[in-house]
Amino acid sequence: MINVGGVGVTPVEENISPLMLRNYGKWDTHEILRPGVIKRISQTGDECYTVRIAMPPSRISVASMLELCDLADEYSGGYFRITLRKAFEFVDVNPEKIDALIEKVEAMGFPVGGTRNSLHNIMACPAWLHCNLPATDSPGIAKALGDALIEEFKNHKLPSMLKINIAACANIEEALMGDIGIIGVHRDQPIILEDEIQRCERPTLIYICPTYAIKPKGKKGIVINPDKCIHCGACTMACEAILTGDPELDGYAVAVGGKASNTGSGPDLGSIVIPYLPNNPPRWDEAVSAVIQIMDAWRKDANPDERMKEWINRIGWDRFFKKTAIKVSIKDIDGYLYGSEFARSDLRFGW
Amino acid sequence: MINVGGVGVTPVEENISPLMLRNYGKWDTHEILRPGVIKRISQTGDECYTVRIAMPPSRISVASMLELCDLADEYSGGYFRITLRKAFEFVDVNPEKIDALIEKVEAMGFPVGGTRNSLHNIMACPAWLHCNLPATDSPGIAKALGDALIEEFKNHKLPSMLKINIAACANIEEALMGDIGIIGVHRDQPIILEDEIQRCERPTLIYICPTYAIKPKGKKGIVINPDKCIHCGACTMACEAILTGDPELDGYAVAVGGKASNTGSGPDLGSIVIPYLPNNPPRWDEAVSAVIQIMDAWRKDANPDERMKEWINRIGWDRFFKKTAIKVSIKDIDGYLYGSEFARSDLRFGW
Amino acid sequence: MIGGCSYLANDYCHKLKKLCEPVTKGCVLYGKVKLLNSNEKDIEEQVMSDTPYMDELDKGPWPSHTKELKRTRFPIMMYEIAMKEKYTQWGHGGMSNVPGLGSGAIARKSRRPDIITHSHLIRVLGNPGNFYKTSTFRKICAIADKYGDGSLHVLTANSNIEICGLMSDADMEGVTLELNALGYDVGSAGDAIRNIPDCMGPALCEYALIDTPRLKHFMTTRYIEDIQYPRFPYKIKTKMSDCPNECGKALLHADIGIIGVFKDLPKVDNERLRSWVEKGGDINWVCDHCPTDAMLWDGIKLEIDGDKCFRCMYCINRVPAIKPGDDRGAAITVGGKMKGKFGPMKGKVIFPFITITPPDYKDLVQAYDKICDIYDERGKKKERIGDMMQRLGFDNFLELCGVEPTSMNLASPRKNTFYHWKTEELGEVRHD
Amino acid sequence: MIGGCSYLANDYCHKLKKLCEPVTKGCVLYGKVKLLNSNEKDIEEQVMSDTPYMDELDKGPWPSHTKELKRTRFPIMMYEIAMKEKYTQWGHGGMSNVPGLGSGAIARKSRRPDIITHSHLIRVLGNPGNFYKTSTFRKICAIADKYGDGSLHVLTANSNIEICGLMSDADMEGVTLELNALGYDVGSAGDAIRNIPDCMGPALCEYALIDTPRLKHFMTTRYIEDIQYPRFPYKIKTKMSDCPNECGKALLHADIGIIGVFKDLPKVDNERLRSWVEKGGDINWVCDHCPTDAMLWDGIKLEIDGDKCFRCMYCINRVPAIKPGDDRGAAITVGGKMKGKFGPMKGKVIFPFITITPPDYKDLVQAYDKICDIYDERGKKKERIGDMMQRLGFDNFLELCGVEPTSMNLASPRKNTFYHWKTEELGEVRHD
Ligand code: SRM
Ligand code: SRM
Ligand code: SRM
Ligand code: SRM
Ligand code: SF4
Ligand code: SF4
Ligand code: SF4
Ligand code: SF4
Ligand code: SF4
Ligand code: SF4
Ligand code: SF4
Ligand code: SF4
Repeated sequence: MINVGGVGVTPVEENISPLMLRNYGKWDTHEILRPGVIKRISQTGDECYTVRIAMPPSRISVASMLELCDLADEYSGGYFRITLRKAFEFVDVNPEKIDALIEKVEAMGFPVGGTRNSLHNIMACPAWLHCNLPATDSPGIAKALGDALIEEFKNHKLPSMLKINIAACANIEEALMGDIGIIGVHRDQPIILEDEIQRCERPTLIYICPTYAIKPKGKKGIVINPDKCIHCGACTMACEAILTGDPELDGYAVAVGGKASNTGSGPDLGSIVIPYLPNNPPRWDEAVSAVIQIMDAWRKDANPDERMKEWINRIGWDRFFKKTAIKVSIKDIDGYLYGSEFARSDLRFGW
Repeated sequence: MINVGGVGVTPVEENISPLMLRNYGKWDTHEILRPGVIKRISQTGDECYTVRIAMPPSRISVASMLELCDLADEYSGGYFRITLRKAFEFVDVNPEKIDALIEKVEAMGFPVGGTRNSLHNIMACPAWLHCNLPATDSPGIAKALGDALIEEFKNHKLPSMLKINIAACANIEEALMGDIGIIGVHRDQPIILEDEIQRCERPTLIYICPTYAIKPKGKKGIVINPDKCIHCGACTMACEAILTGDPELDGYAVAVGGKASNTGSGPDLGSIVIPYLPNNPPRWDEAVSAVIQIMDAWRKDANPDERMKEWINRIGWDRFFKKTAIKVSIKDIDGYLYGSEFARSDLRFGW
Repeated sequence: MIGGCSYLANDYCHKLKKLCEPVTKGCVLYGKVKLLNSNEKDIEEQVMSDTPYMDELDKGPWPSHTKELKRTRFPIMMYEIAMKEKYTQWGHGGMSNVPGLGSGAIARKSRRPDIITHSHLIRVLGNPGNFYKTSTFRKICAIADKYGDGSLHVLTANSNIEICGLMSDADMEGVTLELNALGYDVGSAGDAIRNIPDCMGPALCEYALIDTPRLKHFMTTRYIEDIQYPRFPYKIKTKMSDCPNECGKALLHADIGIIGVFKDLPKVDNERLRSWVEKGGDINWVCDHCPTDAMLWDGIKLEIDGDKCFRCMYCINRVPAIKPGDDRGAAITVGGKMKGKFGPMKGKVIFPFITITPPDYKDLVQAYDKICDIYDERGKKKERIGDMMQRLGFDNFLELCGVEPTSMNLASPRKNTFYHWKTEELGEVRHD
Repeated sequence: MIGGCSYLANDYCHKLKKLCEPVTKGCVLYGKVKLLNSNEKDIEEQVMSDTPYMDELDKGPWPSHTKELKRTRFPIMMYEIAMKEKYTQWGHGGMSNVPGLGSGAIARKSRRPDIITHSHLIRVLGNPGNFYKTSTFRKICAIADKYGDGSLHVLTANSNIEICGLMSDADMEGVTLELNALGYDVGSAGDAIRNIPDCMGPALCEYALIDTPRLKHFMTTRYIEDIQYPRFPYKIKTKMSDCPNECGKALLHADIGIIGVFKDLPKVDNERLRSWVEKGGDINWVCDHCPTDAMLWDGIKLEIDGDKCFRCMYCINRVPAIKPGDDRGAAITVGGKMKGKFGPMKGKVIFPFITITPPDYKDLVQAYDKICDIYDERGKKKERIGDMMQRLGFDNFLELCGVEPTSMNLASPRKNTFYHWKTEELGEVRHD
């Protein structure tokens, strides 16, 4: 038995600069000098500069990481971190060399930006890069969106932060926690490979289907009731002999208004305003135009400091659909859950 | 076959005064001259005065109604109406005789008041007067509350209107639509009269029970699973051989914040803040003190024009329970419906 | 429980005689004599006429239902003992019919046949706007006194008058015939369309938008059969309010709500507003309290931002110079109710705006009939419309109503992607 | 589907040779030669090295994952064909274990064995606060290059590094041993406690309340077995944020959320505030935007009304002179997740405030273990904690956690009286 594991993680003290260690827990205030560059000032007077860059969706090469390490050695004493939105930050950057660092890293193809009221780093799951469950391709959409909205990443020109999260199937909630979210949507019936189905644990399959769409068939097989299947993919995860996804039918939904923080009207999951758009790689025009359509309506009408959720909260859903010119569809109505709290119970209409 | 019915209702024109008919649809504005007395002014300049009095809970004698008719003949040309809160209004009262009318009707035991920011007429269902389903006695509670809060009915001293609705069992929603509501609560297991149960339609019983607590027993009987029964009384309504109610266990819950109008934060059902108080006729001290406890906290802390729902909306439930000194109980949490939207999903605590 | 003596129409005296001195309605000594000890084990009560609980509630400034009952032939001991034992003395009741009709009465058995065996009541359909004149109401009182126990329920929560204490089919038939002669009618009990209450509307109110009193007359006339001959899985309560102030509380607890709304903006008479402000009207307070910050007062005139206002009625309620818009109609809401599988539910907006066009009210009738038909076809026995809608799914119910959903059917869009795709939505499907 | 050839570890070349020129990872001509026509009916593509779709995404100012892949041994045709056919070319994957451990890897089969038969990845537990230094990270890169295909996932949504393109148990064992030597570890896959991400906390942030980086180190050390040997009905994701700004999004989507909170009021340094205002700080704007109107600035000093403030962080975020209170601890939330029977669910507040007391964190550990134990005993197979809580009822779950409910467990009290009364709540029951 080889003994592996049981090691855990290295203490934070080992991975931060001496200046940061000296000022651990003493940070007092911060300024955002320019998009992507944050200056933090400690009670001791010490200052710590970070420079944030966008990262390629989902996968990066060892080669590029080593090049970034070279820059970190030269400009931030070898210290860097990865943000909770998968962006790369040089940490404790030598203040005099900030411009030089920015020039070099942008030349390598890593734009600097993504702080406060800008477009922040776009989060994308692996999808077609390495997963069998996607109904769309998160990295492709992230890249297409990034290219189209690069100026928003590099400037503080938006009413508030714009966080876009992309998940290629209903597994990850990220997309319901972004100001704008994109969620892969399967519309096909899962296909059962009849010869291999016996290898799967039938009781588990029947049990995990949230709508009891899976019924036993014969000794070892199953059948899926098309009227009950909600394409959640749980069965495909539990059994190799069930495949989901169809090139013509797959696509994605667009959600708005997810928010985790407790300011304003507090945290909540986003709401899905476009139930389905077709996949159109490599430039994903439908996704790009939908995001721009929503972003522009928000940018034009929101008050300063008003995130997507707060804007919608103030103007109400009647005005949201009117201002974004998005058509309401029967699919916006929740037929799955105890949907009554999604139906309208007041007469406060925004004609 | 005697032919009855098919008559319908008399047109409104037959039951309103000539002045009201002349000004039908032309009313322009109104003033509340004093609690209970409303002056309405028409575009034609005509004026119509109404005087509103509280009514005895649920039942009134023909004798008293005839005496009120006498007053209506003398002071409002024989015209009167009953409000949507079961209060009696003299309509198109001769303005010079208003004081005389008020003096006489109050002498008969009918206080004048219940408009705008006062305690309005208290609504009560028949309960012990004529029903088999009550878990408490709405008329008795209404009378006890009315006596205790008479000054609030006769004056405009509250931040906004105070509407109290009482239903002696979960049938009527009124209690969830009052600023303060009282709802009868059965806590006993329904009793099955074994010898008479066969007369009931078993399939209906099994079907109507919302929690499938009723199972067949033997050829014709049924059995109720105590772990599933939620005391809704549906079975007792459908079958004479099932009785609900127990003198020691019955009581009532107290709800707050029901609102039908679209102003402020719009309409919503109230929330139940006290799950159970014991029955204590004839003066119902627990009900009176609970209502006063809630009313006083509201009165002290609400802004002008702020109804119970809007007040709670502004201060939040943490502060509501603190200011009213009502103890939160496990029963406040919804174990029946898809309760997750009643659980707290933010960190905005009002310590 | 108390004595199993079942209800024996009309000859209860003989049956009771052996139990106790007659203390019930029809007897001349009613209320005058004590109940002598009888062989029912649980009637310990010796001194019958002593009603301590009721006497306590006779006192106090609020109008007293116990004082009222003592002016009638109501079997007051039923209420006295209820308070003493903290338990209703009335037995099973249920919607029942007036002879010749399918609805209109509540039959009520007593658990204390020694006091009274039963006591029925009849529901008299309330007048439009609940306006009455003494000339006709005196006649209703006379009928109530003649046939009933001399007590009335004025009004019920669904705006009916209940004539109480009827003892026999003959009583009920007599009441109905005399009421019909007066132009009044009965109904609204059982699994029927119930009486359709409305607010006072244009008869007295400046905010009225669709004239619910006249609409009540129209609807009652058109649906009188469904009001008097139950045919639905469960009752249908229809309620009306003439404006979104909702004095009729239609959306909250009606199976079908009809509420006056206006589509355009509130109308501002700036001249009148200036004089109102001069006389001390606090326009700034109102502007501050508009829920959507839609009101902009610059000292001379008030502008309402059409991009923000959602017609909540607040400024109209507070400022005489602001009136509702003229583009008026009704919103139709469905599903309000308290009980059943899904518990208390508010009504949901099905039609945000339909026209209200007397005399035929075509739009309204079409919508109303469609909802009733769907309920008739798909509602299960004893399942209210709200529970049926929840069972079918709000999306499917809208489709059945032929409604193309708009944002006004939504409180907020859904938060899960668990769609159910119908084959026709998928176009041609490629399965290799 | 495409070609049924199943996964044959390590000898795919021979198997494939007959299908096509070797274009897969281990071959020297990799990426240099065209895929000759092969007998697989559906590989119409003639010019193999031509990757039009990927080439398109190489362009543009946003960092390009396709450019990155072309710098690795990643089987780029898997992605090219996916884009061409709008369908993933990867096959079934699942949480699997690193040899000797119960967790730590994702095994991934390919649907195109002609390109590559499989490609596994290993999850490396991320550093506290996600801080790295180049000296150690270069070694991780070396390991990734030596065993994997030279591509990394930096970082996953749950703050792990994924070393990708591992082909065999030997690869995975080698990676793990070399990582362990470096002080790094693997895990966080399968039905285990997953890696516990945190925000940068006191290392860089002025708002930090409980020091999540040190807490992550403690938790990972204490629960390393549960991270590496799955034992729960389904995965447990624990996420931490050092303050209610919630950069870690713990409440929203963690099975168990640990979030720094403070109980007292924000601290105001009025002197510093005055100078901030003098330098143009817009304190009136901030006061207007406090969600509870709790801030009163009279030109000289700011007072925060303790009866209104609910610690939302807004004023602290906007005004350097306002700091979080000192009475600090953590809120514990449970039940955030996306899928399952009840669909997407936010976490619910179970413990509004527990103390965070290094070094043993007694309160936190007690609460955390209790929740895990309840889940272990009562969770069904493949049922997330959120769905279990919904199935048991939030009220029962609180009781199981030994929590005496307060208003802070409530979004709002219930709206129905459908209580379930336990016998012990009823005292002695009288049934006559
Ligand atoms: C670096 C990072 C933490 C980490 O450990 O990685 C971070 C860092 C900071 N956050 Fe954050 N937040 C980070 C992810 C988040 C997230 C999660 C996410 O975006 O997916 C949230 C929740 C977003 C949401 O509500 O859905 C988040 C909500 C906030 C807020 C609350 C904003 C609001 O709604 O009012 C603040 C306060 C503020 O902005 O004034 C904040 C404030 C800050 C400050 C200013 C704190 C400080 O003084 O250092 C930091 C710089 C902000 C900036 O980027 O402009 N941070 N912050 C994360 C950077 C992600 C990125 O690349 O952009
Ligand atoms: C890499 C990552 C996406 C990313 O963009 O970073 C990811 C990738 C996968 N997730 Fe995930 N999940 C990742 C974060 C998430 C998150 C968000 C988070 O952790 O913050 C969620 C939502 C929260 C949650 O867990 O519910 C998430 C919910 C799922 C689920 C849904 C679980 C359920 O409740 O049904 C599955 C299916 C499963 O676990 O059985 C899943 C399964 C998977 C699998 C293993 C697909 C599979 O079952 O074959 C994916 C592997 C892709 C691959 O082969 O490269 N992944 N997954 C993230 C790795 C996290 C980690 O390091 O542990
Ligand atoms: C007479 C009556 C209508 C009827 O057909 O019987 C009526 C009459 C008026 N209502 Fe009402 N409302 C009547 C029941 C209601 C109800 C139902 C109830 O109380 O059960 C409501 C819904 C209450 C709720 O929201 O839960 C109701 C919500 C309103 C509102 C909205 C108040 C608000 O929340 O902003 C207004 C507007 C206002 O008060 O300024 C209003 C305004 C008025 C006005 C001022 C309308 C007018 O100009 O004539 C009338 C006198 C108000 C007063 O009593 O001070 N009326 N009104 C009802 C009297 C009941 C009573 O005896 O007090
Ligand atoms: C008199 C009245 C109470 C009042 O204070 O005015 C009343 C009295 C009774 N209601 Fe009601 N309900 C009355 C308004 C209501 C309301 C409120 C309303 O109409 O505005 C509701 C809530 C709305 C609704 O209908 O859901 C209401 C919901 C019920 C229910 C629950 C129905 C359900 O969904 O399960 C029942 C049980 C039934 O109908 O089977 C019920 C049954 C009864 C019965 C017949 C009890 C029975 O089944 O034996 C009561 C007769 C008492 C008696 O014998 O004197 N009553 N009942 C009201 C007469 C209304 C009318 O004239 O038609
Ligand atoms: S979100 Fe879905 S498609 Fe994306 S990596 Fe996770 S499981 Fe795969
Ligand atoms: S995709 Fe989801 S709903 Fe459909 S059968 Fe599989 S598990 Fe059931
Ligand atoms: S609410 Fe209940 S107790 Fe009151 S009258 Fe209606 S059915 Fe009877
Ligand atoms: S009271 Fe209600 S829950 Fe209990 S058995 Fe009867 S119908 Fe079922
Ligand atoms: S609902 Fe509107 S129109 Fe009807 S009485 Fe009330 S305020 Fe007047
Ligand atoms: S109707 Fe309501 S929303 Fe519109 S302006 Fe008046 S107060 Fe504001
Ligand atoms: S969660 Fe709070 S403490 Fe942590 S990084 Fe964000 S703002 Fe700073
Ligand atoms: S923490 Fe939030 S609620 Fe409290 S004073 Fe500051 S902004 Fe207002």
